[in-house]
Amino acid sequence: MHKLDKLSGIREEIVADIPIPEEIFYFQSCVASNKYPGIESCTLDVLNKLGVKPFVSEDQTCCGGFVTFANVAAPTASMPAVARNISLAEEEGLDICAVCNGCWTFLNEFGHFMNGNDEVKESVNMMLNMMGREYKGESNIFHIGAMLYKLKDRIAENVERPLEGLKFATHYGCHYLGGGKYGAIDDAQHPSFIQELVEIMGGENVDYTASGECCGTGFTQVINDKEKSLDHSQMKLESVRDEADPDFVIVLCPYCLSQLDRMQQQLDYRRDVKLDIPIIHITQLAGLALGLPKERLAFDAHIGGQDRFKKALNKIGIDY
Amino acid sequence: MSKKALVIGGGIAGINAAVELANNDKLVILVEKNGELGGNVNDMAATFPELDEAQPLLDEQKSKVEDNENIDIKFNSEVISVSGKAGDFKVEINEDGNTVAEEVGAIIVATGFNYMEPNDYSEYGYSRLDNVVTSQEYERMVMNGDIKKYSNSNVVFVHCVGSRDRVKGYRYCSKICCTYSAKHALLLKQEVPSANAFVFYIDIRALGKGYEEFIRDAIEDYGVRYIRGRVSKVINKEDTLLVKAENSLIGNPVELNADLVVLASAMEPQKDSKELAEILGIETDDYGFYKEAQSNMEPVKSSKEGIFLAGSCTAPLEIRESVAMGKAAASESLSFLG
Amino acid sequence: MLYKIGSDQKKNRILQKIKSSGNDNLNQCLQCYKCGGMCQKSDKFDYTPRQILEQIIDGLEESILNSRAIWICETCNECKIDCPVAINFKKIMASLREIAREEGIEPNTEEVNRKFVKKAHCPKKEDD
Amino acid sequence: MLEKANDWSDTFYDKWKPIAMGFVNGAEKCLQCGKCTGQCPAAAVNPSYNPRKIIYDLVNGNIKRVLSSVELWQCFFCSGCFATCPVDINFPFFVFMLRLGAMSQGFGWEDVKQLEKYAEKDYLQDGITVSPEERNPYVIEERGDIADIRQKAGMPRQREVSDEAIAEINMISDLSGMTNFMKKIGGVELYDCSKCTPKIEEKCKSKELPKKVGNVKTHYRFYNYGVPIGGADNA
Repeated sequence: MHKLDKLSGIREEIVADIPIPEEIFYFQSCVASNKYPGIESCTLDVLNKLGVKPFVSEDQTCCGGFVTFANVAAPTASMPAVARNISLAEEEGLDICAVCNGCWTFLNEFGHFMNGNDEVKESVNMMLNMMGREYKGESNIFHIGAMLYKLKDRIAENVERPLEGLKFATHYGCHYLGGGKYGAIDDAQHPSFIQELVEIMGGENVDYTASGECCGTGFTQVINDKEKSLDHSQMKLESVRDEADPDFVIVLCPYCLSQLDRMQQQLDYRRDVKLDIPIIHITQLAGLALGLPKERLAFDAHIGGQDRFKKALNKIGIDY
Repeated sequence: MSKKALVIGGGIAGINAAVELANNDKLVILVEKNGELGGNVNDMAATFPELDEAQPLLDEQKSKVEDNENIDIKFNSEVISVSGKAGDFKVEINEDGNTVAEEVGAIIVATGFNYMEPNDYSEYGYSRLDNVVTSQEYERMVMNGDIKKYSNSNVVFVHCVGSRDRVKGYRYCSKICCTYSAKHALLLKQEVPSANAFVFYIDIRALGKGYEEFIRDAIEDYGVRYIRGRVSKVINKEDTLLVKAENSLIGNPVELNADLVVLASAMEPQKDSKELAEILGIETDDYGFYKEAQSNMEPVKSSKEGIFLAGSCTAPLEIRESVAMGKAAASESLSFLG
Repeated sequence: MLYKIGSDQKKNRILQKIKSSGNDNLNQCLQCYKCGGMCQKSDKFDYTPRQILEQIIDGLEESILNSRAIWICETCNECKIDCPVAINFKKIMASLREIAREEGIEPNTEEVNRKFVKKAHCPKKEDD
Repeated sequence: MLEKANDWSDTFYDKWKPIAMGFVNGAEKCLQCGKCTGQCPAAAVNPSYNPRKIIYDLVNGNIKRVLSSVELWQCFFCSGCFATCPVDINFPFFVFMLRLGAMSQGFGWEDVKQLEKYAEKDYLQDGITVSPEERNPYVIEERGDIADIRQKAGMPRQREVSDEAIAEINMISDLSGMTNFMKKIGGVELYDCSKCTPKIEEKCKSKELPKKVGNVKTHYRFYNYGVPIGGADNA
């Protein structure tokens, strides 16, 4: 992989600041829970295996990012919702680990905004006090990708199912690297930390031209401007198919997963574009390497690339 | 008794200052941190707006210094400490590991500039992708004939890498990149006529005698394609590079397959310019360039009496202006040399 | 919309044709915007003269030949009089129209409806 | 299109900045270098979308053109422009706030209405924005029931959010005016694709946009930054 030989953009100082806690507040993602439950089960198992206890709260709701950026809610409505979710972790004295780029960037950015703006913080707390909560701004928010990178030594010790002979392509997703320009652990344009993790797990990396492109969801375009969203996904997926031909595409974000996965069926149906590309989340990648059973990996929920799934999983000895 | 003068930096400004002083029968100590005179001009293939070969011109300048008995050149040396006042400075110089003490009447600072290494510009892939080079490296490629292999290929020149950028670079304009990129494109067209040259610019700042005509000649006579828009991304695409930008004159994004991308990296102050400023006791601006006593009326005087500035240690400058400044600094310092 | 610049400028058909019809000073254009500012018709244009020129150089054939500007232009040639490098836009427009006619493109001078009407929202395949 | 001097109100941006609560800053720093548009995924697929031009119009005060444009609603929110901007303009936040501004002028409500059900039906009722039944990105056939897959993986059939939490976010919604807002645009269901038949489809395709969304009077939006290739058919 040419990228790894060259200058790496990983920001060591941010990685160094990530603690390795005994327990962490696992921030559940709506898409993961309701479309790809494998992400949820893998996150819990992987964190447990790596010695970090995930804390799950039923009081946690959606981060509110989708309705906010769909302009249904104004910042005045989403700020207290974010503060409420963060305050749940603060009550337990835990840091937050998000599995979704959207959750991460939304909690992070709005959290920072409130921390830097006392007036807003006060008015938000006035609202939260009415329901017996308080936002202090003490919990840090980490992305699961960053956590796994931090725990890479433990992953290396625990690999039970080396991913030998499998080719992996990556899609980092806009909202971790681009939106989180100052908080992400890697460079926005030439990221490499997933590649590093894949190498630790014994897999092979492949590259393609459109690796830095957006998945095509466009937050609301996928609902309001479907053709354009399809156009973009087609461009991206064709680049993956023609240039990389990977066994799996690793994504950081459940919504990117949903877009790239489900659009394959649409593209076949509407435009006769044949694609057979399994898309999996980074926690499922870790789950594969750490030897989770196939029920917990839950690839049944994935729609595109089923033939390839079968071939690839058989290669590493999973009867699928 | 007439005093010696100290010139720090043996680039094109320092050389001219030293020669000017020596011609006025003053003794000069020329401190050069490298083993060779010439500074950044050493890396240049040609000059603009007349495409003269740079090295013979430089050699001529160098020989003026080297053959001059009044000039004592100290290679591989640095100034460690300065005390005293104008007309009576006591200077300690580290020459090849030995400390030498000297008494001088005036000091001319001509430490020059440094080409920024655009490692932070990961979008351009510098030091990550092959065939992405800085302008400095490109000049060397011209000199040793490496560009000959780019026949029938597309070469892209990117303006403002590190300049006019608050986030990863500097806010100022590096002033000469517009013209030297045109020079690069012209050199390419002259050496390899079958190659296509594309220049991506924001606006063309050709502020010098003959510069505008020089750039227009590149466009009109040599067919260099100028596209208005800063390059957004350079991506690896199989064996070539894919350059993405906007053609803002039409308003559409544009893609271009390139075989070589040349980044016009910003001129930045020398890495140790602030340390030297502290040793000398002069002021710098926020970036690390030396501050003039008065930017319009006293362009060569530093904030401390008896210390003069020349060349692009004050701001990004072209050769012509560096030479002029070197001579001006020399003549201003004469009054302190008795 | 994204477009690509061809690697070989010589294959740029439209540029060759324009050049062969006696316009050899295209690349002298300074992109100074004077033509678009003074033209009495330019508020009706979809592309101002300088934009047409830029597109000719990049070979965006489809978009030029389908544009309305080439038909709306009154070929008064006032832009040539004011142009700092005397680009003969009358000639360029004439040859563009000729090329468009050869391609079978109908003159299109109607005001474009810029109103946004949302239609294709349906998830079903169009020809179902 | 020809612009007249009185289309421009130079002071708009200055007046608007404090209202925008610190979410938008620094547009006046824009160099018009075009780095944003060069990498923009939305500009690559939309003929006239151009973030650079939107910023230009905002700073120079041609706010009418920005707010009434379709292009404002074509942003993908990918933040690629923010990642690459040499002067650190967070353009997605501008779009977010500008869309709120456009809505206050009566533009774009149809789009928002389409998304409102995510807030009303999913977010406020279940506490989760994406429901298992959700078909967007639209899927022709699912493979297996999500609840079964969850059960096989040893998880509860459905992710539960406690009643207390749902009550709390409803309270936040009431207090912050979000509920009120949704009442305002409730009323007409614009496109119900689940009940679509060929006949309805035909009608739907030729149907113009409603004059009203809920209680809000709506206006047409326009292609203000260029004519779409192929005219309005390409809309």
